[in-house]
Amino acid sequence: MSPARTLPLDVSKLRTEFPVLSRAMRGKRLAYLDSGATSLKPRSVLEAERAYYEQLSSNIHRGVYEFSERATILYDEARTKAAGLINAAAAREVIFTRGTTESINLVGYSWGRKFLKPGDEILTSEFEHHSNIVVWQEVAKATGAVLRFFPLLPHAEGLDPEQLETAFSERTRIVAITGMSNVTGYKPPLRRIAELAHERGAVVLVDGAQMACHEPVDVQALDIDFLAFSAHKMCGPTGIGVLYGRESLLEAMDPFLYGGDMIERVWKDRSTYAQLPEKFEAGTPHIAGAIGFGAACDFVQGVGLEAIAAHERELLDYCLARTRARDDITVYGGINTDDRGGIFSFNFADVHAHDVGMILDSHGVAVRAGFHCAQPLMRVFGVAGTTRASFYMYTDRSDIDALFDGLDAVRKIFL
Amino acid sequence: MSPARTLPLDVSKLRTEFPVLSRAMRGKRLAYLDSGATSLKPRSVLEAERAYYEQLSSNIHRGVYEFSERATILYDEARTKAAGLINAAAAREVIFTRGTTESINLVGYSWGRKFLKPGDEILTSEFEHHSNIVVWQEVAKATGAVLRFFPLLPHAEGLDPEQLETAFSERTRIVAITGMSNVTGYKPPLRRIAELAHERGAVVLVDGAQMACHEPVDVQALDIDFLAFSAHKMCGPTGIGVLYGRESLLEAMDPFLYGGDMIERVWKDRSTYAQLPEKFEAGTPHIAGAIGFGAACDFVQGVGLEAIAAHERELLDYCLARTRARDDITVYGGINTDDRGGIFSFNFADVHAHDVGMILDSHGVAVRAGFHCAQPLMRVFGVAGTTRASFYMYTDRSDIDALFDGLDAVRKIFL
Amino acid sequence: MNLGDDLYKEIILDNYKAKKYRRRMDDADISREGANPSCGDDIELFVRLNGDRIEEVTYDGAGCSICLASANMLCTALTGRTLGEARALFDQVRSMLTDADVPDFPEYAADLEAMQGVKAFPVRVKCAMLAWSTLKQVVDEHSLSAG
Amino acid sequence: MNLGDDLYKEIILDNYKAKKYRRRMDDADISREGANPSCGDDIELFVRLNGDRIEEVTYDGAGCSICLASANMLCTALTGRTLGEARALFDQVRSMLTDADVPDFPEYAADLEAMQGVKAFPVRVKCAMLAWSTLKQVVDEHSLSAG
Ligand SMILES: Cc1ncc(COP(=O)(O)O)c(C=O)c1O
Ligand SMILES: Cc1ncc(COP(=O)(O)O)c(C=O)c1O
Repeated sequence: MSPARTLPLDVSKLRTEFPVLSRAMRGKRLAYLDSGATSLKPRSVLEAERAYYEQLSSNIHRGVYEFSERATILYDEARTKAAGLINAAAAREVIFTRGTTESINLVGYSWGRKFLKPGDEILTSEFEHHSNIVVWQEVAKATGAVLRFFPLLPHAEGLDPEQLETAFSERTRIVAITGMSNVTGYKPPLRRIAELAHERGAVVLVDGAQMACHEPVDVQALDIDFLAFSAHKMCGPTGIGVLYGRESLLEAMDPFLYGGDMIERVWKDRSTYAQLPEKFEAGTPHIAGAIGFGAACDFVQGVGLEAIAAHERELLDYCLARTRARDDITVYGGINTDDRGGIFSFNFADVHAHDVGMILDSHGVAVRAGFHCAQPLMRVFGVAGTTRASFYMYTDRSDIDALFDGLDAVRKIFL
Repeated sequence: MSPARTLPLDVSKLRTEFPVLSRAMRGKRLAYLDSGATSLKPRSVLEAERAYYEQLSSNIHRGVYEFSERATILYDEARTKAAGLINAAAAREVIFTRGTTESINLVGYSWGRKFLKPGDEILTSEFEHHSNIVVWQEVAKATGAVLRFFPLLPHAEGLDPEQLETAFSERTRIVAITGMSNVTGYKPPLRRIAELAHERGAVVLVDGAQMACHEPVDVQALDIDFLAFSAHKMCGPTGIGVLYGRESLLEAMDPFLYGGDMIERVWKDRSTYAQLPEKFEAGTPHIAGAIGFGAACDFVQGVGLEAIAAHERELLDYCLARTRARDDITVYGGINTDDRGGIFSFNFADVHAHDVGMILDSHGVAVRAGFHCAQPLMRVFGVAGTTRASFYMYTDRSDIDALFDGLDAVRKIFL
Repeated sequence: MNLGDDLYKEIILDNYKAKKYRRRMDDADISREGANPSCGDDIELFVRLNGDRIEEVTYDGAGCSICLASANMLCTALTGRTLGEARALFDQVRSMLTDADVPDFPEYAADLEAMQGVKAFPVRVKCAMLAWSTLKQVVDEHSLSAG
Repeated sequence: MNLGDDLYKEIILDNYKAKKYRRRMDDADISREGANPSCGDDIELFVRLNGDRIEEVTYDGAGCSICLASANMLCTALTGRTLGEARALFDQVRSMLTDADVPDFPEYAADLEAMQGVKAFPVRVKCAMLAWSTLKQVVDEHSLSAG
């Protein structure tokens, strides 16, 4: 596809930052091609979490002693870093959650169930991960709203641009759309979707699980209303993620979880609630996770998001180029990589994805096999599952070469 | 109070397991008396989390490669350990959440909003942490159910045993009660409450945030229906906790968060849901946290829960004994420590708790000052807040002595 | 060859590729679907009985090689066997895939030994068990309704 | 003496213990509650105006020494001052508690310098600011309704 160009990342240097990459799997060099499921973690993130546990280990908020104060400052700084990462207008627009899934559920409960009326429309797509579809099915059930889908291009290479606008109706109240498909890496035209939505008074929620920290994201430039993402997919710890929300919307919503830290005053029979962002953060948060997440924001920005995106595209182009010569591989997603991130989904002849995955495993290659939490998209493709290789900043050509060597082994066994 | 008896814990050896305890605060030996807010973490828990990140770093479920399989096994083992810790009948009765607050909210949304009808009664107490009261205020608002409170003994030394039974009515559907007050350490008679509740067909939810891992807890012996607790208060990581639920109840409830991993099949317009425990665990869980939590279960059980409880009671008795001679300290909670855990709440003359806390801080003593997420109880006491010292296995007499030395400094400054 | 490749023994691949029993049955007495939603295996088992004896058993559906090879082995072994024998074989397969020991299979089911390598891959055990669990449900239900 | 004890200087303790301005005012032109719900500080400010001039200002409520001392200093400094002076002093107090420099307070407000140590304790800054933020709201509202 693209001519060999110098990679802007010093990948081999970067790789030394990730402890797992020095390990062997099944006795082979590890080719970690499952970053779409979760990314590996750089040392600096693990150090940040460890420093909190070993040096402070205190709860935040209302602590009157030094260690609690310092933990509070680190926690607040993490929020500021997350806000900076996506260019939120204010740190209080960043709510810490467990991850993308909880973030979307929060909007489902606190915005969806409050504001949607019978006959209102939720516009989504078959590219969605289950988190961004099942939530809305349930909101629809609870409110009487209706789920609508953007029409797709043939072979699900993308949303049909010709039918983007007609997918909206005057009853469209929210668009719940992925920023990047976790199956094909397809990236919908978010800016245009937000424009169409806002012209009609609808809000836009973007599932950014695959997008955040694989490319620069600017919520103000995109003009989107909600963005959900998970730290664990962007070099951060497990158990923490973000819901970005436009301040006016977050203000209008009801709280989601109730309890300590999100209240202002509590009587026996009633309570008043705190300001943003505390309003949406009941209970002791994942303090270590937030601090590690802050370190992850620093790390990915230090590496450079433009460079990461270019690197992944380069790898995808390389994959597609290696595939083109063969007739035993079916690739999902368009071959134009302008609107695709670093995800390569395929099937190998008629061999089941689990068999492919398992043989790759025995060659040290870690891929995901199955329906990738995207059963509706599998139905569009007419398959039970695919094998998926997904990339990140530390992925290199040897990983891809190992994948294709592994596929040769599959061929030998099955064909 | 109690005669000096040999402590069954080797506290000074135990203390070496907790990295933070080797640090100074404000240039003084750290006297960490804020375990009620969050406990310190032993090395083994940090190692378990680190090992996951450095050696596996993979997502669980459906991974067809070695590292993912091994992470899955560790995650499942953590659930089994948690189930063992509280003697749950089956591991699938253990749901991983972010912590106590999310656990209680889960019951509020999935049980409360589904099953409560107008006029039904929720029985709770003024001892509750905001998490176990605000949730029920909102459930009451949403369903038309009514919040009732157990009558208290004078000075809020406990629930009034004479009025325990009459607090129930034929409309009582759920009792939401703390296992141990985070303000006074008071422990309600859970076994008896469960008996009274079950006679009337009501279910019992226990907020175990302060109880779990400060004493042995057996959900089957207590015969309670739900138990909520947080790992971070019992030597475990932040961002992870448990909802234990009786299987039949969990089965009858609707899911709470929707998304990946909690589904069985997803179509564009509808879905079916997974079995327990996955039904309640949407999205990528806090894998590292669960694994660290498993290590925490091992750690506290290794130390011995009986011994921890006896140790904390010894410390509380020592505090109360040191207080008895003075007229400048007002203590909250009964002086009989049979039904109290290791929490010592007080006010020092008319000095504001924040001033007390801040002067203690400057002497290396970490306490909590304020209303402790328990405003209704503060109203019962007629105070704006208290200063709270709370203990754990690693707390020793020097910590208590440092507290009282610090109070002498408060006296010098303010009186 | 290594651990993973090794699992794909001739016997498994032969059973996977064999289509002898892979078809729907119109005159089945009992048919039952079984699925591992988490990995997408999805099969249907068809059984024709003569009293207590399995006259014919076939399967259809989609799944990985382990799942389909296991289903094929099931049909090969149990055609003409009694429900009691089916139940006993289910127990043996399960214990092979979850316990330490490889059971002493009856001669008509000797191929099943080839499946023992699956035990080393916990996520695949469900695949190997699917046809068997489905059969177990058929047998249990039949005994209930018959009994 | 160390950092923490040090904060509790004579001036702060004197202002905390002084009750001169700690009372409700029945004929106030404006009164306003201010609270830090997260730490329980809860005060009410009472202001009597004469045109643009603060004739009298008092406070009541509950709070820590920092909060109440700060309220008392406010009353001491602003009695007889104009709303413009009040606004200017608010800016100076805020910058002392959040920025690096200690401002050059007018002589009538020189005591306020004693508060600069609070900056080292982020959680207490809110306590020191409470009376001042409440006053700022009073002033802003008055200008709005007056103007
Ligand atoms: C009695 C009690 N309940 C609930 C909670 C809330 O726990 P978490 O903040 O971990 O959700 C706490 C801790 O603050 C507590 O002490
Ligand atoms: C596109 C997309 N959305 C949502 C999710 C869910 O993220 P999490 O599991 O971290 O909640 C994922 C990850 O699996 C994803 O790829």
